[in-house]
Amino acid sequence: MTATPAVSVDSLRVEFPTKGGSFVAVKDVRFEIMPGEILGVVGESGSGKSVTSAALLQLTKFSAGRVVAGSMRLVRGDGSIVDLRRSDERRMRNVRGNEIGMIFQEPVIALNPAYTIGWQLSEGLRIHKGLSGKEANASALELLQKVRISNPKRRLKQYPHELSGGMCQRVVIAMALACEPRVLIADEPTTSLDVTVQAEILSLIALLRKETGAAVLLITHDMAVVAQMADRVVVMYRGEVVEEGSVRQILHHPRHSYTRALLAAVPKIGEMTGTDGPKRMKIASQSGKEFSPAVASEEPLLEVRELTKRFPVRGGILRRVVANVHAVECVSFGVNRNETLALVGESGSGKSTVGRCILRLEEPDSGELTFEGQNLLTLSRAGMRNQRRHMQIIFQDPYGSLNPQMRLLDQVAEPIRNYRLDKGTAVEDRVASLFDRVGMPRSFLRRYPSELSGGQRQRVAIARSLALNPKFIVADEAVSSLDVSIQAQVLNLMMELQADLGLSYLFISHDMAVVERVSHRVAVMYQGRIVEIGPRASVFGSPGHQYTKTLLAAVPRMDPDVSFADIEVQARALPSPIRSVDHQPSSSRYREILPGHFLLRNDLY
Amino acid sequence: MVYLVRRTANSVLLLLLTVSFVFVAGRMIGDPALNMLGPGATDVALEKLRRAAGLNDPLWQQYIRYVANLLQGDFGVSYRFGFSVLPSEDLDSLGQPVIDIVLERLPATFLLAAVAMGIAVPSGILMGVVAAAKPRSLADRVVTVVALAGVSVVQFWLGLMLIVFFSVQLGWLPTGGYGGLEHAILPALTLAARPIGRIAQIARSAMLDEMSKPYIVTARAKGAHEWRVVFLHALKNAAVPIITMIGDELSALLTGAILVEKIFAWPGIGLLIIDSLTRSDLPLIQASIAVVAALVVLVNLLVDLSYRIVNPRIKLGTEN
Amino acid sequence: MAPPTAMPNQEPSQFTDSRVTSRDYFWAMCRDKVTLAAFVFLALLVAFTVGAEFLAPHQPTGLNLRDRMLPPGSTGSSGAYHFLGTDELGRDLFSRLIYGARISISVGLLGAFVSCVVGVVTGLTAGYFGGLYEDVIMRLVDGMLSLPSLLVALFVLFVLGGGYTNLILVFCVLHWMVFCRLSRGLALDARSSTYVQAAKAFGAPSGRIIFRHILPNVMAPIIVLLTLEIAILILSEASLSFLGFGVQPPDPSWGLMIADGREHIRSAWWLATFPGLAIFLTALSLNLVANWVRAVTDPVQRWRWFS
Amino acid sequence: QATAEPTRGTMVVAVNQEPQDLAAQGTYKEINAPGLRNVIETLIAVDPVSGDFVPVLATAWERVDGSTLRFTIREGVKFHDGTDMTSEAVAESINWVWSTENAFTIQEYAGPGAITAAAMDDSTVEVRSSEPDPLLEFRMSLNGISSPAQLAENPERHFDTPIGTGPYSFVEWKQGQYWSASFNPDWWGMSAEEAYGTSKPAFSDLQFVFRSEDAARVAMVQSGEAQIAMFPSADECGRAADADGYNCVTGPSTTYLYGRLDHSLHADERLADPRVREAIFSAIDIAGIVDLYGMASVPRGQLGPKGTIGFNDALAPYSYDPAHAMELLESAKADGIDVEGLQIEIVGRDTTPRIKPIVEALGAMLDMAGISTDLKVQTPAEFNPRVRITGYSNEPGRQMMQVHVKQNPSGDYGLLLLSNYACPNIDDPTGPSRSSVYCDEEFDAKLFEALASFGDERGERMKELVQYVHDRHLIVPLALLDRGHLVEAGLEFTFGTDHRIQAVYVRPTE
Ligand SMILES: Nc1ncnc2c1ncn2[C@@H]1O[C@H](COP(=O)(O)OP(=O)(O)OP(=O)(O)O)[C@@H](O)[C@H]1O
Ligand SMILES: Nc1ncnc2c1ncn2[C@@H]1O[C@H](COP(=O)(O)OP(=O)(O)OP(=O)(O)O)[C@@H](O)[C@H]1O
Ligand SMILES: [Mg+2]
Ligand SMILES: [Mg+2]
Repeated sequence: MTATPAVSVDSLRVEFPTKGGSFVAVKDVRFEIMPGEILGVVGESGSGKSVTSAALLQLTKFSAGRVVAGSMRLVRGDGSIVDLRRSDERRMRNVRGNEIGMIFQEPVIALNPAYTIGWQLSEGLRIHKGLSGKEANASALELLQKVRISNPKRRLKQYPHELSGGMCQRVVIAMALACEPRVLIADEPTTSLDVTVQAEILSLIALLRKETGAAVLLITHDMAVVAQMADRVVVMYRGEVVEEGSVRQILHHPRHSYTRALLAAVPKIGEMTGTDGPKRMKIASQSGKEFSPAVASEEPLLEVRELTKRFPVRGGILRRVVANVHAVECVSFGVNRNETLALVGESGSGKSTVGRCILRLEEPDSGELTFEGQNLLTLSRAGMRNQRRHMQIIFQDPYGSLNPQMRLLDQVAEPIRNYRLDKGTAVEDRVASLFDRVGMPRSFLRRYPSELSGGQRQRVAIARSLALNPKFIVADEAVSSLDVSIQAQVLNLMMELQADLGLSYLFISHDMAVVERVSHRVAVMYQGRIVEIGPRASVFGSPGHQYTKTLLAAVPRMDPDVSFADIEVQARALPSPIRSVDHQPSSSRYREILPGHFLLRNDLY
Repeated sequence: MVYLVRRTANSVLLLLLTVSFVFVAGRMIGDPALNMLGPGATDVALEKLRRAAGLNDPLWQQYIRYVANLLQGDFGVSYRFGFSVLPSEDLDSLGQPVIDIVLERLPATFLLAAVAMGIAVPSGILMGVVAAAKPRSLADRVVTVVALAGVSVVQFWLGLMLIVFFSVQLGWLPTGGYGGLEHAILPALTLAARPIGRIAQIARSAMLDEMSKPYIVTARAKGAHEWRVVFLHALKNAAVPIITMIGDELSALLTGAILVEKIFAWPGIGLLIIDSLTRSDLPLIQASIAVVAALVVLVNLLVDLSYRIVNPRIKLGTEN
Repeated sequence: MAPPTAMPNQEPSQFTDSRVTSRDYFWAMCRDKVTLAAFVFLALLVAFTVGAEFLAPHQPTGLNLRDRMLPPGSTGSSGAYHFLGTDELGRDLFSRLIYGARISISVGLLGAFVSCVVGVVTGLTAGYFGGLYEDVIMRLVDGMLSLPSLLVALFVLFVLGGGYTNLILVFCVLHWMVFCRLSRGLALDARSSTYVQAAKAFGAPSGRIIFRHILPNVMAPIIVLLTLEIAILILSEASLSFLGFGVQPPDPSWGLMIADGREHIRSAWWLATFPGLAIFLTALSLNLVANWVRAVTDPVQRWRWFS
Repeated sequence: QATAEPTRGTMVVAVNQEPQDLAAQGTYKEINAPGLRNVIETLIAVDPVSGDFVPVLATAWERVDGSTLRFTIREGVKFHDGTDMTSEAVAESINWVWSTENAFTIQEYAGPGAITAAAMDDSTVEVRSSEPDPLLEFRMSLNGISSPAQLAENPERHFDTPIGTGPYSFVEWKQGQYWSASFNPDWWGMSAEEAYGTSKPAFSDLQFVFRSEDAARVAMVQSGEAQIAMFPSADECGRAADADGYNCVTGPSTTYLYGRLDHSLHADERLADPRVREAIFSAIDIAGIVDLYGMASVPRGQLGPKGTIGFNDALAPYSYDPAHAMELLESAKADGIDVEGLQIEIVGRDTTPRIKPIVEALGAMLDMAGISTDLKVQTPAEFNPRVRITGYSNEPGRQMMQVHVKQNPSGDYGLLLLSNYACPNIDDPTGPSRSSVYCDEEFDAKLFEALASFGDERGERMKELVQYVHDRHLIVPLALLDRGHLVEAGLEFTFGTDHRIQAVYVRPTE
């Protein structure tokens, strides 16, 4: 390569002071980015990706981080070089936003809630280019048009909370582009967004790279995103670069064992084409004994009929209900014994609400819930409490779902004690065997949740749900917040338990690749309704509904030959599930397009 | 607008309850006439006052009459004058309307509150911001301890010490009384100690919260100067708790200046309340407590309204 | 495929030692000199308060008219040494301060503690159950909070008469709402938290959820508030006693001692100065401790304390 | 006489409380409205130095009989509102102040009969009491003469806008702050030979500033904000000797401090035992209490100053003898009286100056003699009802010692004996003896004889009664209070036992 890199980093080492001495977050990291190139940085959580990018702008010092070794250099268009490690604060301020732009992970909170979009967009211009208010405003408008946001003029006067996540991300991108930087750092720009929105944003970044010729550092933990976006890839593990190479080379011929394990643990959409049942994840783990995933039976366990749940929106003098959030609208489905039904759909489509209504953690407005022939909705409080022995729930958040102030032993034992299933030491024995079951060492019984990793916590949460020997478990995004490797382990555990204990799952997820891997049947939710439901192979193989198609198309693939830049997407406002009080929705009507594969006939788009 | 109406309606109800409480409780402390006139009072005098003030009627009648008058803005007249000489046996024509007495004291109270807040708000915010800019630095520690000291000091004690030092030893400032700005300085300083501490504390913690938020990193990544990050980006977001605290402290100033007003003989509402309590002048007690409560309600309302200005997410009238 | 050596089954051990033990708290406190001083002061205060009979060099009441208003460090006529001098009845000021601590601190402690219990129970249940019950409680709380509290206290004490018990009673009536509002907010947050949802799902009864699951998790802010309230009540007691509505002589409450000493502020400065300092230091220490507890229990800030 | 204009500006006086009102009747008692006599004058007054009556608005007066006084009114005197002070005006003003219908607090000093006045001619006014009244002159030195025109036109202004004849005319009353008056160039005293006071008014304006904090009043003089500060503490008064800018002047007052122990009526019966009472009284170190007040306060054996009709030279304060007290208690105990069970409630009113240390000291003294106590300082609202017959009859078995401060300016023991020791009538809770806790027929009989007598005979009878009550240990007189004022250096201030602040008695020293 003859061209000079826009940024070059060598032997970078960043440390944080902690109670046990310095914690080395990044060590010996080196990479270069050419102008116009996208360098993907992957690695699991905590591997030092964000710290590296923050160090480039000397932002680590604001959180007590110190760059203790290495060099970071920015090469300007005219060939002059800025030493990013040793420059003083004044020099750095000129670099930040001006020569290096940054796009952040969570767009909604990366924007200042107290100022208008226009103000924030033009701030960089006012600082660096000395533009007056008017000129800056005009440029801000231009920028918004550049990121293809709808209604850009109005947006200028709006506040961040009035915009959807996708729109906020576009604003953040516009902000980063404001001063036409030579280098763009995008730190997990789409992690918190729905896949459809993610596709829009990524295609936008790819497009803008082409237009501006900026060097892009794209940080992500999603291998598929890297595959479709990056030219070259850096793999980080525990603060170190373990592998670097072109995207094809990394995907097809990974050299480092970690990279290989990472690639193996990622469920790849489309992999399962042609199979029916779930399939265990391809990882080798100590606890993972061989098993074959369960085959669903035909015996119905749970029957949900026309479930509806609305949340009132109050306002006015008397806090009267002025509108309703139609969170769940006329949803019907069934789950058989030993079966996994996946519920997919984008954020806010009502997936969690369905799950919670089934356990009556939320009271449904109408509908019918039949569990083992028992009508749940007519049960008294006590009756329902009894039923919950057979139905359990695992939550997304492994940090929040355990009580931080209780020992693990007590937490897992609590359901047993609540239902007086056992007494005295028998309880402890039972908890210990549950720990064995989920692959947790017994020595952890007396620990507190804060001493556990995310994966371990999720195991404990699963152990707790198993304590009552349930027949049915709602897994609400149970693996979404875990790293892929851990995620694979937990998924395997769940499938193994299903095979061994004959459990049924309602598996709520937005990750289509995971869903493809674990489910027997799939239901797609959109705006509170199930728009499509059927056997997994059938839904993935021949999606019938427009929304399902969009969803599947938006899922990033492990294929460097498909580029996001090829997809032209226009930002669309999320359809709101808030309706006026007198809105009378029609009931859902379905059409069977394939055996057991139903499609919603109501028009929602 | 609708929100304002609702708030006002709530407030009026609250005020009415307060006043009723004071009315009923006030009548439980034995014979108001005797309390008023003292043990030397003759029977004739006592009976005259009772008759004129309607104290012989059943309590519920007195109460209804009181509330009915109140709704017309009539708080009654002070027992203070005219209780012993009632040619027409008509207290109303002789006594001074209590509301006039109370309103006459308002400017003094306002002046004091304004000077005290004028000292406390800028210095408190500045201290808090400086401390939050460099957590655990020397400046932060100093600010923290000074702020806590302001909160912990015994107000009336501080007032006495200030008088001894500034008025007596140095002779720089008057010892008390009402007059120009120089009269207000010592009492205002005494009163400002606590709000300075409180505002500095809340500003510090609110700023610390805000400074750890992602949008701060965004601002820095844009190349904004640190003062811009602190004063433009963070401070505006930290404003809601700070304004709440300012409102709380302002209410406390309007009501809690009793001790300071007493020590500095500052003729505000606090001093009036103490005087009317010692004189057992029930109508005056009722009116002053009502006016003070109304002021507090007003301050709360202003605070609510100002939220909207600093925080676009807060919309009046909608919950959450 | 061979098991990748680089990928362990469980995550790195950085999680295991991030838990803060009581030892860490102890050391963090020792490193912070100011807070340490506050703790030591409060500990001494408690020791003196509890053991006043043994630790006070003299009787707090009684009189010795020959030794009136001796300055600090004098020796009285009977050879008794008066560390902080004597008051106008010749009583040892230091001993009176120690006994006075009993009154001032017990008013603060009892008032704050009872308000705390009442407020936390109502607040947690209101926040957890919601509905009409919550509405009623919160209306009450909002209403009472917007009352000028010192003024109402003054008025109520004027009606009921001052004194130790009435003082505590009034404090409870006027201060439970702060605890209620705080714990209701905490309960609201906790109610929607996943661990509470989970507890509900595996059949824990409401009482258990509120007091076994929620309460321990919201203890830190409540303790902080409790500490602050104790300081506030000690200061309020002083103010009310100063105005003559507080405790009655000869109980030597600190506020009363300042009130009595202020006549002699120039001739016998120690009479008002030492009780003033005692209140100040106590309130300051409580505030410092509250501040510290808040800082070390705040997940965002705490790394600063343990680094 | 040349009219001398005042040479000084404003005299600021820091007074300890805001007046309840500024009505003419208030001139009787300095404590009600300090300084009011600068505006409203009386017919006659007590000379602060000699203690004799001196002419003010009356140029001469004579006793017609036991119940009548005849005054010759000074001519050419005008009220501040410009109206003439005629004899009708004087009579009307007297009738207004003393009217039982009006029931002013001055009734505390009412004699045995109702007082009325009538104009005899242009310059003569006759004041008559419905019963023979040896103290009628004294009473006439109490009531102020104010403009009847004001009473006719705006009676409500009578309370906050005094219109008198004095050397200063009222200007304004800023509630909560001060009241002020300015020099009245038309004052009759400017041209009268025998006008009271030590000089012509030296100040052009007067301002009475209300400062209830003792320390604040003192500070005002120290910092030069005020020329006079009322009632500093003894320490401050002592320190003034070493101070540059101001002095402390003190003098005896008619105010005495006493403790009254519940007796026979409704009281715990143990308190009727003479040994118990004597024990309690002997346990009190009166000299020690006096020391707490400081200045030149003196221990007392009786409730009035020397010179009072009935003053008994033979009476010494009760002697302090704790050993004797314990002996007495032992002997009472031997007779089966439950001495240990006694618990004397010592109660003071919080408006009384320095009441807290006094109550505490009394409590400690009784404690040392082995008598247990319960100390209280109460607000007037609590305290006042308890010291009236209706109040304490509600608390049977009471063991209260009320600690009080009272003035006895009348120069006669009659009123005092009547109100403190005569048997109260429970059915008449407003009678003159409404706050007495003692009932003794023998005493009452003697008292009413004494009250009806005049001259030396009256003195002798009273003396005997004073001795009588002293021997029965009913009330323990503690001190006759000496009070002081801080005065700016360069000013000389003369005042009598009533401690009135009159500008004409404040003179710049040359
Ligand atoms: N301010 C800080 N103080 C102490 N340690 C920190 C700080 N910031 C980051 N670290 C540590 O540095 C390591 C790298 O963190 P970094 O944020 O770069 O991870 P990441 O790869 O971006 O992870 P993720 O995918 O979760 O965003 C982590 O172990 C983290 O705990
Ligand atoms: N307690 C509640 N009160 C009011 N609205 C609610 C409540 N819970 C959920 N909603 C609304 O109901 C809708 C569906 O929410 P739900 O949590 O079921 O979505 P989801 O599909 O689980 O989304 P995600 O993928 O983000 O978890 C959303 O619009 C949400 O805002
Ligand atoms: Mg990161
Ligand atoms: Mg969800």
